[in-house]
Amino acid sequence: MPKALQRLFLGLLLLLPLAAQAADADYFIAAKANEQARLLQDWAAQPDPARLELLSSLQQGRIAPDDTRNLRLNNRLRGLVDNALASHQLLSADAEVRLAAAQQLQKSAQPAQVAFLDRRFASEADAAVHAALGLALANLQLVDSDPAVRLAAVRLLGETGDPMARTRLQALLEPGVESNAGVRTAAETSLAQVKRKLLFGELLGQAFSGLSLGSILLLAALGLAITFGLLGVINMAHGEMLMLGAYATYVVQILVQRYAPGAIEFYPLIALPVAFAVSAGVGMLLERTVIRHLYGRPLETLLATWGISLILIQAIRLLFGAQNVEVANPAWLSGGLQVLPNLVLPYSRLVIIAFALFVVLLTWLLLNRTRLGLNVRAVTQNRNMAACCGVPTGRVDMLAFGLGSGIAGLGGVALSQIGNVGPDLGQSYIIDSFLVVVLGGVGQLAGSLWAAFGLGIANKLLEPQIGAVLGKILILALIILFIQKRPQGLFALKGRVID
Amino acid sequence: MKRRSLIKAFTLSASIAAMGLSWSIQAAETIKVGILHSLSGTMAISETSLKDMALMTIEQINAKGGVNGKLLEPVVVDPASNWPLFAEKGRQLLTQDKVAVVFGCWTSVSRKSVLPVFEELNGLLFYPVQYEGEEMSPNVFYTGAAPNQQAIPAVEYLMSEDGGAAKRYFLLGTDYVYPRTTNKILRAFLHSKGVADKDIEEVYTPFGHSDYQTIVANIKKFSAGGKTAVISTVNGDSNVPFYKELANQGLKATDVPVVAFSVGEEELRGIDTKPLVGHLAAWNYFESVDNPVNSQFVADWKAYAKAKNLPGADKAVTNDPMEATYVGIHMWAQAAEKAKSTDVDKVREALAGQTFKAPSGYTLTMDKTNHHLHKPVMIGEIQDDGQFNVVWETEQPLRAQPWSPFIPGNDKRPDYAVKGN
Amino acid sequence: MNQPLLVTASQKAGPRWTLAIGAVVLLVLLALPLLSLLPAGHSLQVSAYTLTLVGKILCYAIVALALDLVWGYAGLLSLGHGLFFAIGGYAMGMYLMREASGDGLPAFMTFLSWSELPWYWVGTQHFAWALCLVVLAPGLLALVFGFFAFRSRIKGVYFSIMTQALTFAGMLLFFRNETGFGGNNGFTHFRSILGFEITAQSTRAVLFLLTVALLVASLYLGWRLARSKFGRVLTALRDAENRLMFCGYDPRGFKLFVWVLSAVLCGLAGALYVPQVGIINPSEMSPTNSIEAAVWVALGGRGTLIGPLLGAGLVNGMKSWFTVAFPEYWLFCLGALFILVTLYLPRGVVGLLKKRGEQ
Amino acid sequence: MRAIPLPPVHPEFMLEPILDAGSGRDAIGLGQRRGEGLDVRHGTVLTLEDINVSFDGFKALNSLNLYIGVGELRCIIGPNGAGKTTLMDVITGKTRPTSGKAWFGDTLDLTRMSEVQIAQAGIGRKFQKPTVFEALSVFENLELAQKADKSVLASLVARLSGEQRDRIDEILQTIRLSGSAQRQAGLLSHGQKQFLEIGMLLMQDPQLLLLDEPVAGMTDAETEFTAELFKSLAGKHSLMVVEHDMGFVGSIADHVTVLHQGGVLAEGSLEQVQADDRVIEVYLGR
Repeated sequence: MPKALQRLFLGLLLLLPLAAQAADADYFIAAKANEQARLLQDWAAQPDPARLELLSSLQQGRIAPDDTRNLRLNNRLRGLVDNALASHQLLSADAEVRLAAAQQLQKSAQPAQVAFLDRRFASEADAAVHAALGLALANLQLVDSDPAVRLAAVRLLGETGDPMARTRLQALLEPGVESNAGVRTAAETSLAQVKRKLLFGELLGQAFSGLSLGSILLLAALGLAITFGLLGVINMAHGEMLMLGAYATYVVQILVQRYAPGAIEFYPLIALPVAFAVSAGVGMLLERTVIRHLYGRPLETLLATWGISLILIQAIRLLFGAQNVEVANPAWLSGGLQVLPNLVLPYSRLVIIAFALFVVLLTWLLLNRTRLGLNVRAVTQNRNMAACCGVPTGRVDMLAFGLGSGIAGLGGVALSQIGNVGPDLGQSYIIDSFLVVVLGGVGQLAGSLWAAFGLGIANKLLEPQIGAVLGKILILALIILFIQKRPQGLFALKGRVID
Repeated sequence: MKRRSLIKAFTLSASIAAMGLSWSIQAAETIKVGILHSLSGTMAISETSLKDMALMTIEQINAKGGVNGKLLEPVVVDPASNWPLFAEKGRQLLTQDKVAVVFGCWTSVSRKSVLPVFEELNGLLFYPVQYEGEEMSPNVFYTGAAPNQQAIPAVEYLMSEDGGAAKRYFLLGTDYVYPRTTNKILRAFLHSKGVADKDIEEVYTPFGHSDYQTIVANIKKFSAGGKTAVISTVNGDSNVPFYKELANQGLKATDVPVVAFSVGEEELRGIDTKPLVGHLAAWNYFESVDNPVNSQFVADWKAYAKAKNLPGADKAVTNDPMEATYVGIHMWAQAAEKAKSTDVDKVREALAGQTFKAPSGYTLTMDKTNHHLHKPVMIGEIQDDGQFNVVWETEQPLRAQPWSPFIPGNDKRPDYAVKGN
Repeated sequence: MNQPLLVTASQKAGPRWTLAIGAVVLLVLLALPLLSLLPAGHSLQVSAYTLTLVGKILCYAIVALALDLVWGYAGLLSLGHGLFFAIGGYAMGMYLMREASGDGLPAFMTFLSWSELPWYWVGTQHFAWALCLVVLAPGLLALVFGFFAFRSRIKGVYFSIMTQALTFAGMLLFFRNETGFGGNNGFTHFRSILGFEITAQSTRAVLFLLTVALLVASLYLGWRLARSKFGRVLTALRDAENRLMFCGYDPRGFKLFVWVLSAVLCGLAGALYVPQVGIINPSEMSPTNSIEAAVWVALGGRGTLIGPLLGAGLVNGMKSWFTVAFPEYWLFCLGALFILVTLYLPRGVVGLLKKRGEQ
Repeated sequence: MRAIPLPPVHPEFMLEPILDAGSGRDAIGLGQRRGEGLDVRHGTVLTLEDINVSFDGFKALNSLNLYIGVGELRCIIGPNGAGKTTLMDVITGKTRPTSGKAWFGDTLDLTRMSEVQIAQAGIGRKFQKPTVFEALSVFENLELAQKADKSVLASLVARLSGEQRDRIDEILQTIRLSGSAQRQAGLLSHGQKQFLEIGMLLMQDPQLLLLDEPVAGMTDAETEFTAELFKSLAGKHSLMVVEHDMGFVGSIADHVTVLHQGGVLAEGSLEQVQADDRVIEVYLGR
């Protein structure tokens, strides 16, 4: 269909607002991909409130809200739908909708939309939307024929910390692009400004990823700090306790889906006690059947628990299959918080950091403020004496081991939200967990805390410089050297060595 | 060392079928075929389904009377994802069990491990997985894609208006030979299309890498410089954390599409697909392809999975390497019929130019000289049900170029199989 | 496998039949390669498959013995011996790759556009230098790691964890393609060794004989060490390091010596393993492999010389059988083995046999 | 390398310099230091001055001063937690003092020496819990303790000379274990292990012996025998014995030091010490 005809057709449609929507939809569906794209671009340049419903449906992959047929769009068309929809939403009465639309347009607006944006910019009353529209416009005005408009646009872009602004300004500064000297200097200043802001965002981002990695290490290592630090048991099956926790989450998810679909958003919260109970139960069972016989023979526990870990892995493989299982993030754990234009903090990671700290606090309270904690500490320090004082050492051992395993189960719930859930899940965490515990000082919660965050941040600082692998190796070498200086770890109690 | 053959209803007794010389003990003689896929260890996730697919195909062929009037007897061994063990088990299949042909291997390293054994003993291996090329052994038939049958068309699509007209390319891969070679070829190809080095970023992560925060931040930074596409050769388990991070940091498929070469239906089975929707994959076959051959193929497989009570049978899916296994076994059977023998040299000769109507909806041809299949290329968009929506495909099957013209020195390579390359 | 039987026999002046069995085992091992040279189809012919399988297990037996020297005698449980084994293998592999590629670069390098060999490949085309590397590379690594570890008195489980982390780091490093060792693929497709075709039966036979010789030599070495004052100091070190220190012995030197010796033995075993199985790649360094080696030793009986050999043979034999018969249950079996041995067989199979003998 | 028997030294000679043949040898030099070579011209074999040890704020030793003369037999007593074992740890180099001086003889600064160097210089220690090499035979235990070149290389090629064998036999007789020479040390009774450990100390032929509760778990007869043994050793060696058993202390000691809260509370003969009010207060409470 020739373009002129199409325009005419569109014009006619505009004259018939009532019929427009249905006709648009039919026309859109009938069109080929290329025509659909052109159509969307035209709609974006000349928005019509009547088309709003169609565009929102298109964004959902439907033709109309009540039409359940799936519409197959490709990425390019989806992008254009987003843009056209934003254009239409600028006509909304709701200032928040307009703001979101303006922000979308900052990314996606096309030169053909300048005239429309200009009109909206002039008539916009809300200050925030006005500013956002100004930026969206500025992006397009960099190529305006009027130097004064360009200068204003360049200055405005300098105020943002948007990575796209940097690219646009850089393009402007390419030799032969900008002829006006005043605009060039302004662009240079703006560019420096933008770069500074971006650097700040990047550094914050690195720090955050370090904290996030640290919190994951912490959750993985915390249970180990208890079983290894307090009981002296080298639990190589610790990783499998994490894995059990993650699988418990999976099972809970399925059960909730089947029996209480309404609560599906909160299944991770339901999974927490279940995962704790499953891991702790398995842990206590192992303690009573195997580990109990091996106290005081750490190397033997190491081998026996390795055997246990093999059995657990294979058992899970037979039960659930070798394939990874699907653990979905609920909506409140998807997406992220936009802090700066180049810094998004994913909700799942924020929640995990908070959760890790919460678990540490809980553990600390449990060990220092409860009868069980007192018993555990007593048994750790002098088993015979504790037994004489009437502390049931066997039971305490069992409970302490269960506690360590249960905490690993909690860690498993967290891990299921950011990575794979498969039979080998635990294997990838076991070495790191041991390093955290050794580095932090055995038996020291605070030590584990610092060691985990320290390792996480060090890892993330090194990764951009020398790559993930060399970074990891370098950190390992540093740990070995560090242990030269402080063989007992960061936070060891000094004291008479008992031999 | 007693092998364990999975003797199904159709095999009656153990018998030794040596090439040319065989004697029957009790009943009809069979032709032994070896299946060399890891059933334990890290690769079991992917390879177990290929073993089952091979068994199903063999069962179907036997139901139609076998090959040259003899039934096929599968000999299954487990190399346990242990590369030296592949060579050992390969040797066992060829010398102890005296199989006529072997279907197996997934990773390149496992293929490289058995290759000397097959060349030494003049065995025959069918390799069903897409790989980096740079190999053409007379003892191997490659039924998966070479780079020009997967990677290059995918990039051509990304460059097109429909694919988003990407200007910048972020090549992300797991650090092993397939991604490195593929990316090397892609870089040369991108150069030939006028993409400058500053618009190409190449990053590798170790196996099992699970923390993609830094890399996604880098992709974001890179994509601010212009319309960007990510070409992912990230392997296996690392995909989930990668896509999750991508989605959580707000990179959508409409902004930065990711096209993956190692993500198929089987991989999507264990994944929350929400964050992946809209991202792309390039293969030579998708389960969602709509044609009668494929419908039959998928239905057969689901029925087989249910009948054998395979784990996860209720969610059984087919994928590209499974189709390649299926095609490979049928091609071998046809060639053996044509040669009226299972002798390796005769079958090899008969395989050249062999055709087969494949589930992908095309009639595939085994090339006359280069031991690779002519294959169609399809680009699929991931949907939330774990299937792919085919958004683009080639008009006809492409001939494989195992020696990529984009790698210097390959122009001197012969276009036929020679030992020891 | 006959030397340790001689040892136990001489120690206990026990039954003569153990002596006889030992001699028979050695004879069989020596006969295997000769039988493999018989023409194909001969009823006594030993296939290349059997020969490489046994050869592989013998290499593992040497690793087990080496591990036992540090664990059984000196009480240092290393979970990183796979690293030394693999490094020895890589050193030999470098030579084999050079031999296969002639004057050019090894295939995997041209493939990834390396224009010249990295410095650490210099001289690897000479067999003699490769042999030196086989000894030096694992030896020096063990020396440096051991020096730091023993200096800060890392022992017990800390030592185990550190060695495990070490081999894990090694694995990550060798997986990188930039490291220049072929990444995940490692080295394969060897052609010849010292000009002899690597797939020739005679080459296989010679390699097998060399493995038997190394095993016997390591046994002899272990036997001499165990009977020297050095061996007694090691045992003392294992049981009461403080006492030993207050007796005026510096434990560091003793530990370092046996640690490096053990690493070198592993390296040699690795060097013999690679040409026989035809591939070396970083998965040999995976922590799992090293832990499995510990169970060979534990099952056989640590602190004895024959135990590790028995253990390596038993576990690998079982593995070969199980992975064919019940692939799904092999891990259960291996796991149960770990648990049962530590709970009920602290002295391993040898301990069990001895007890039987004493009754 | 047999010990050269020295004439018994009596307390009245304590302050007189003892000249010996080995004094020209550099005491801080490498190799095997011989007890005879120790420079003890001032008559004290051990000098501890103003020693402080603190563990995370807890003062285990607090400005402790202690002098032990050549050939002296000194008993250290004190309630639990008084710092007795920490004191031994400081002397043997296991614990570094936070501050203070520790000299062995006149020239060897213990705070700068490693445990091994200290042991080689001639200080032997017996642990509170008898510690012997359980997997080795009694004979081998003594053999390892014997004065000899204790380097790695030497032990690889070491062979026992007839003379060394005689010496081991001699000690075996002294500690009454001749009959059990080939028994595994782990199979000995508690008391026998105590004796074996003392025997190992004797094989080392140290200048100064530190003995932590040597008669714990011994029968009366064994205790009596030990007392005699120690008395016969005094003079030839210096001994520092930590003990709770007052009877035993009374039977051997001519000089007793009472430790309390990381410092020296009283010093003198047993009678003097027992008469001291502060000691009574510490032991019996108010």
